[in-house]
Amino acid sequence: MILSPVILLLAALCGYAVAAVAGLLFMRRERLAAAFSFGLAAISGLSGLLGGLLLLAGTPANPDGPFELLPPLIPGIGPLMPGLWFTVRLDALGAFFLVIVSLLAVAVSIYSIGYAKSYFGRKNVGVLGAFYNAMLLATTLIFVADNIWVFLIAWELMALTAFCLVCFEHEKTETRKAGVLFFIMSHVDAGCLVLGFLLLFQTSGDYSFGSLHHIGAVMSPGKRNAAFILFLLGFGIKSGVIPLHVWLPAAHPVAPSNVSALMSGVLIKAGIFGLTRVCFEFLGPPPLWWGVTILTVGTVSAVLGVLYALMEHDLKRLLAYHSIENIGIILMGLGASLIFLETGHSRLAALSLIAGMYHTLNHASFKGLLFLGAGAVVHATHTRNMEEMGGLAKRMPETAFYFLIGAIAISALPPLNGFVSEWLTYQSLLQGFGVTESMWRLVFPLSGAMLALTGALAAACFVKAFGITFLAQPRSEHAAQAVEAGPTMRMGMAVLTAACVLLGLFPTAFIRLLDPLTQQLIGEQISARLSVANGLALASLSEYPGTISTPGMVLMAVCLLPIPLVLWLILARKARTRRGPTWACGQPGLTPQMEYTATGFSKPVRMIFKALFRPRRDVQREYDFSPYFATNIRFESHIEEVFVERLYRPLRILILRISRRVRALQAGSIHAYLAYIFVTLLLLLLFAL
Amino acid sequence: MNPHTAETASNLITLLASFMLVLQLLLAVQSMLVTNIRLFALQSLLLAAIAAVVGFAYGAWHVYVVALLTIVGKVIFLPWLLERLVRQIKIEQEVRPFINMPASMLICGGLTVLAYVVARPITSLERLGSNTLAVAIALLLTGFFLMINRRKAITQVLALLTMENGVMLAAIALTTYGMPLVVEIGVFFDVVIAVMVLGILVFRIRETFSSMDVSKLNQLKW
Amino acid sequence: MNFSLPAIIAQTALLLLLAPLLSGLIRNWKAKLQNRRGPRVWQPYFDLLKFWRKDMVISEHASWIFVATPFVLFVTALSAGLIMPMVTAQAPLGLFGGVLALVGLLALGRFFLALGGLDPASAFGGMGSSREMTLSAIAEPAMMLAIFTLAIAAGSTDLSRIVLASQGTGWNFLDPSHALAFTAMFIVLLAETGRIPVDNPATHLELTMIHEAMLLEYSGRYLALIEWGASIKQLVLMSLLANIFFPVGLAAETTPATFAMGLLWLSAKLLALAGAVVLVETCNAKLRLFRVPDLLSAAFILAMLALVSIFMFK
Amino acid sequence: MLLTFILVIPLVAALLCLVVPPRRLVEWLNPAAFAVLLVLALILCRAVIASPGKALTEWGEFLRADALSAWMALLISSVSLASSLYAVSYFRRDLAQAALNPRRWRQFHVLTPLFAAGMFLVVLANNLGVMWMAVEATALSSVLLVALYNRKNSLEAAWKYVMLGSLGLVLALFGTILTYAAAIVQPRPEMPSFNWSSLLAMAPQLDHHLMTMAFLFVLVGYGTKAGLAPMHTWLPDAHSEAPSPTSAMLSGVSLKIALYALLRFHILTAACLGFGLGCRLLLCLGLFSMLLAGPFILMQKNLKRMLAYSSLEHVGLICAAVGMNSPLTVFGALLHMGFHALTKPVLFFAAGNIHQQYHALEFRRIGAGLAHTMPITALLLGLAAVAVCGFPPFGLFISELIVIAGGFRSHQAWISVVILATLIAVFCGILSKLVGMLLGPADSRAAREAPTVSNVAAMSLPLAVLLALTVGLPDALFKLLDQASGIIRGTP
Repeated sequence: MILSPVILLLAALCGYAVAAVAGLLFMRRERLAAAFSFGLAAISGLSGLLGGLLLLAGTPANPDGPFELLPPLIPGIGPLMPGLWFTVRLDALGAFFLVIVSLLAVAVSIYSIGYAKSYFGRKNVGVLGAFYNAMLLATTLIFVADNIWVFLIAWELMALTAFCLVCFEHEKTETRKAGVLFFIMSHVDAGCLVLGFLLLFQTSGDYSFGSLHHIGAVMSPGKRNAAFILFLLGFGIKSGVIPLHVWLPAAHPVAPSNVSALMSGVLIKAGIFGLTRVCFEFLGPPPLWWGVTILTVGTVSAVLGVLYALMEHDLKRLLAYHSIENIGIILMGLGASLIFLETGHSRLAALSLIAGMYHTLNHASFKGLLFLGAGAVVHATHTRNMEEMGGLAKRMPETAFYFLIGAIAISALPPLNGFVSEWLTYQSLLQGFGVTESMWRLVFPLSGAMLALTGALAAACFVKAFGITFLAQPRSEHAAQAVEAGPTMRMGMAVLTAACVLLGLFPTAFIRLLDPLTQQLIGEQISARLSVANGLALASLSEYPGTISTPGMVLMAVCLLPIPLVLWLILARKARTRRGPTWACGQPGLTPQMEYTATGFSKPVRMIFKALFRPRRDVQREYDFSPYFATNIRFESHIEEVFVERLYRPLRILILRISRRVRALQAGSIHAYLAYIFVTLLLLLLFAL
Repeated sequence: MNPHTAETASNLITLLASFMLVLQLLLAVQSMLVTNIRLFALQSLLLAAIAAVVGFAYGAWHVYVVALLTIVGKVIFLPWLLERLVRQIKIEQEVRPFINMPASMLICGGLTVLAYVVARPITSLERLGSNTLAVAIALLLTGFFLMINRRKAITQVLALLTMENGVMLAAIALTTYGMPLVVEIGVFFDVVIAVMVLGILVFRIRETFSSMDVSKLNQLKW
Repeated sequence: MNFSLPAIIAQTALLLLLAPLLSGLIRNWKAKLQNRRGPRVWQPYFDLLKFWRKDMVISEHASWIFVATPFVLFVTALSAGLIMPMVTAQAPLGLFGGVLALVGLLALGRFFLALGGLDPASAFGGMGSSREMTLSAIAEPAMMLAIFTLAIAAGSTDLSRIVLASQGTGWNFLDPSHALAFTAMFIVLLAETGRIPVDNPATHLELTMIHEAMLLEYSGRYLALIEWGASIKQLVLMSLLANIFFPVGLAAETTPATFAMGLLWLSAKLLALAGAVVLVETCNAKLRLFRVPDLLSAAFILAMLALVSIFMFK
Repeated sequence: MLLTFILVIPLVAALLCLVVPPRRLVEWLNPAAFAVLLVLALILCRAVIASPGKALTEWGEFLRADALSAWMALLISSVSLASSLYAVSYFRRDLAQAALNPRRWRQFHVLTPLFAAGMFLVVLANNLGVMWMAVEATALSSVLLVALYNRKNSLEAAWKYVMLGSLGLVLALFGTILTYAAAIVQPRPEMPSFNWSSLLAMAPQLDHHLMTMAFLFVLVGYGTKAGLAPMHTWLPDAHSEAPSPTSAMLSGVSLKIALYALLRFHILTAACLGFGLGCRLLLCLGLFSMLLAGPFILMQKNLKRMLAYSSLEHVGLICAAVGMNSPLTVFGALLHMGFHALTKPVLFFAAGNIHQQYHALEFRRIGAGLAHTMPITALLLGLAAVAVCGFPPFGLFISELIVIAGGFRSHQAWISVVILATLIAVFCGILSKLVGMLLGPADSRAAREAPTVSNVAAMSLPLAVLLALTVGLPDALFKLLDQASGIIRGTP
């Protein structure tokens, strides 16, 4: 069968490579470069998507094992010098994440064809296309890597290309600062991964992932826990877990919007992919405290992520913080799954793994959609500050609709996909209570409660985001003259909206695709148990399963809708409707300044969680003769970013102070230099002899 | 080589080596540049004498060649070169060193004791002259300390040359016939060229920096 | 899971008709307690009829969301009612969702109502939706923990399963976890339906109203739909509370006989619950906005205790 | 006759440069000579691979080339070729800007081949005394090159370089003599030859005590020339004040030549006393150099000094890797020598271009927006910086990872952790400085650069070769490095 998944995967990889080269070749002619590089990226994304789906739907990738991409760099001779092979293998976990990255690649590439027009004449679009495709290539390679080398090389390439993309508009100092912070933290997490993988390599003696399978079982507990902590740190930084998240809200807003959509949809998922592959495949049977750590870290990230998101009035920073929240939710699923593995409930482990993985797919689609929507809005209003937007729903109706769908999905409201994956997470947390006798089982309901708090706060945050950005009156000149996004941009958003709706309405179909994944990682296939009433409803695993059926809800809504319409015909036929001014306590003319602002909207939450935010506001009043008649008032309020102020800034100051002190060694006098050598010689003579 | 001549030769060598050490200590104390150069010339003469004695004791002709080269190079040519340089630059007085005289004398003494301690397990290997290796190491270490202590470029070069004398002494003392001739000659010419290069540099520094105080050369930091 | 059409129609009709009666009853009793004559019990029906027939004024700044909100609110409230066992243990559309789906549907309605409040660009709407969303967010963890207590006791989130499970254990109200969970849920009920300690339903004073502020711009048939939806939501929540914690009189199958019997029991329980609400409303004054989170965190602690008591006192 | 040709050609080139008057011809003499030398070095490598375990010798064991010296010869010729190619355009612009008078220009063109000849002699000499003389020759020729510009700073740098260098060499000479003395101790009919190969053959019979003391002196002596930690203080001054082609050769390969000499003695002492002492000392000095380079790069204000400290860090890495003494780490160290020799010159060439364009090397005075004013140099500097920080598309990532993996494999995990930490610290320093310089808005007053063919070729060829080697390491090179690491670990 020529359309075997591996052929499609290779087609996708070559497609990205050719697109990258094309982007560079046609650098001079912008229009051609944009069309060719992003168009080809969309096509290769499609082939990757097809390949992944084919494998998940059942056709085996290639039974004969890893596929050699390039000739081996260093031929292995003997046990002392293991070879460096560039091999690639498509397994179920890799295929699922390949589906995620390809789905986003298709949608974002279509969007980028239109979005790149904003850079014509200003920036070099060919370079944007080239790095865009290079990042896709690197990310896809990560998911299908078969040995430590290809994984680490792809990981570092992804960080490098993402840095170049984040620094695309490097004229602004804010962009450069964010780019440097991003690159340093990515390199630190790559360092942690190197140490983690080499700890495994120390026991296995060979680089290939095949030899690392369940290597944790034979390793000493101390080394195994050290490897776990290193992997948690490394993948935690990349996925933006709370204490290590500082680069995410800095890098996303400054990157071009199609890049931030791709980064939040795919780059962060590489962290999740890595954590899953390592915890489930390499480190062997996990002790209880691993699962509990991941669960608690996930819960903390979710709650703090959404709380910080509520305080933001920069649209893309708000979405970036929401990525942290959703990563927290995914980690809750993974953590619960690890705990169930330890207590031996493999079917429940499969359920929570499916919850985590399904939320990864959902988050990729609705977060990508929201970033694309935000990109269209920022492109139209030339600002990221929500306080200067408003009234865009009437000027950009389609973008507003797509953004609304994304907002509903991310706030986990029925009938869309966010609700389904959060429902699955709730079910797995619920069943977790009866699993162990130890006090740890209290962690499950508590994280369930925190998940509820996160969901509700997310709803509040997206009422603010959607309401302030799209509804009411435009608050600035740019917002008033905003114009609808281009056709390709809208098409890109439409693809992701369709994905959100389909993932929401037909969960059982997609969960069946996750069977090979759970079979590979846990050895259980439970999608048959989960789908009830021939695939219309989704059930949980207990003997009296709680069920939800999103298509049922839509059907119910459609059947109930005629009631108000009929009443309208009967009772209100003669009533007329009139467009009048909004009620302003009888005063004529409501100006945009009187509208509710984003800062105002989040004021109650800021007051309630004062301890966390430590809000500071200063008001300067200028007046001529009496302070009671101010000529103008300047109001400024900001919250303290605890982690940056308390953890990262003091660390940086400490390092610089130490290096300034060490610098005094080279103070210019030749006598001091001679003295250093003299002392070394004496020490050696005295001690080494 | 009958035992009698061996006896006198080794005594003679030990005597000359100890004189070299004394000259070194004098150099450490002396602050006049020209006298320093002459002290160095004298020390090189003693080294040539030791080489001659070794040559005579073993009847090896190539050691004579080494002695001759030392005399021509280090006793005549280099001191002349350095004095010409000193006259051109017209500086006589050595600026006050970092560590005052008594303290540096004490340190040189300590270094000599250290050299003796270091060289003790190896003295059994020497053929002629007891613990000339210790003297060689002492010359090396005190020359090193002298280099650190002095501010004038010329004195630093002289300190370097005394260290090189120490090395040559070790070569003659330890190896029965000294090193193969090719190596001896090569080393000798390298030292001469090195001094000439140092001279060129000192001259250029004198032109641009107007003073030869090396401690002023500290613009390149960090 | 049999979908008996008559049961669905009956429950829909019940929801539509009973809801205004309940809010009218509560308003009447509150007036009586404050020894005022107060509006008659049928007043909400006449209000709704009046609103249906009146002309409508829509703000010029409003977009299509302002128009869609009433329909979404009404439909979500109704569908939340349908997936809940009201009269008998068999919820008509139980398959479509459990307790989490019910909470989700109500949240969807609130989401659109908040957007509807923001749309006409008036400060009151914005203030109302901001406060509504914040308070409901704070109330959410307490409600979820209470639901978790029940679901763990029953082993599933399916409402009819929860009702049947708690029926079996005899007079279970004395079981501490149920009692604590009920108090927590009662406080959350007050917050969700905008009753006195959290929000004053009767007032139109701009600075104090939360729920009413969002409806300020609505008029005519849209206001009717929203008022009706709000009262249906109140009925749904109160009957949820009643049926789960006092599952008396809920027969296993729905036959006309059991339907009638169940109706009687339901109305009795609702009256008792409405009495409790009226009592709370008259005895308390409205809390300051930033004191409400303390009340709701008290509810959270209660729910937490309920949860812990499941295995502590077993 | 191959080895003699390798030595003679640079001397002939030096002579021709001295004598031939037309400047156009002299410019291209050096590149031509070094191109021929590169070909000869390749032939030498092929010959060494052909006969594994047996070294090529000429003039009766006077000149000897085994796998290790063949690899070093290859490095010397490639770096010298690149820097002489770059020197063509560099000095044309210098002459145009009257920064250099024709006499000094000719002095450069004479001294560079002498410098290279010295390095070749170090690598090919079998006699330890001759090796010392060759290192002395390279030191003297490079001093005059460093002092080429006769500015205050370059003279100061040259003075420090020559004083510390000569001091180091005196100590190294003393160490060499002690090694020779250790060979003479046994009563032996004829005089033992001073050749490294014969000394290695009779290594176990050498006097242990003398050998330890010899190794200490050699370690401090050649360590100073190789710029290992406490003795490195001359390195940033010399490499930043020298003209860019010279600092490329200094940083690229002359540090490694001194390290090569140190390795020869390390092999001898290991054969005599076992690997304990030598490895521990090399490891300590290597790690200390890496740890010391970090803070200096983090606080650095001058571009070329930052590159010099980065060389210090890479030499430290190579030295520590050899000190760890496991098959993977030694192989990684040799591979790292090659890749670093290809990358560092490009960085210095870019620094040279920037220096000639902005007449300043401090980041503050260069300002930002280099990508707009000097697009080609900025691109190549960016690529080379990415390579030197150890990022995948280029080979340094692979050699560094092999070293760290070797550390884990030989149960010296904590050393690998320290190495990785310093690599990351240095990366952070270099990244923040270069981003500040390369990116950012273009300042209008700086003129755009006018790149010449030789300039761009000199900068892009090494990177292209590096990329080619990373993607497909030729099997012959793998065998050569395997043999060389066998020699270092004493298991040919």
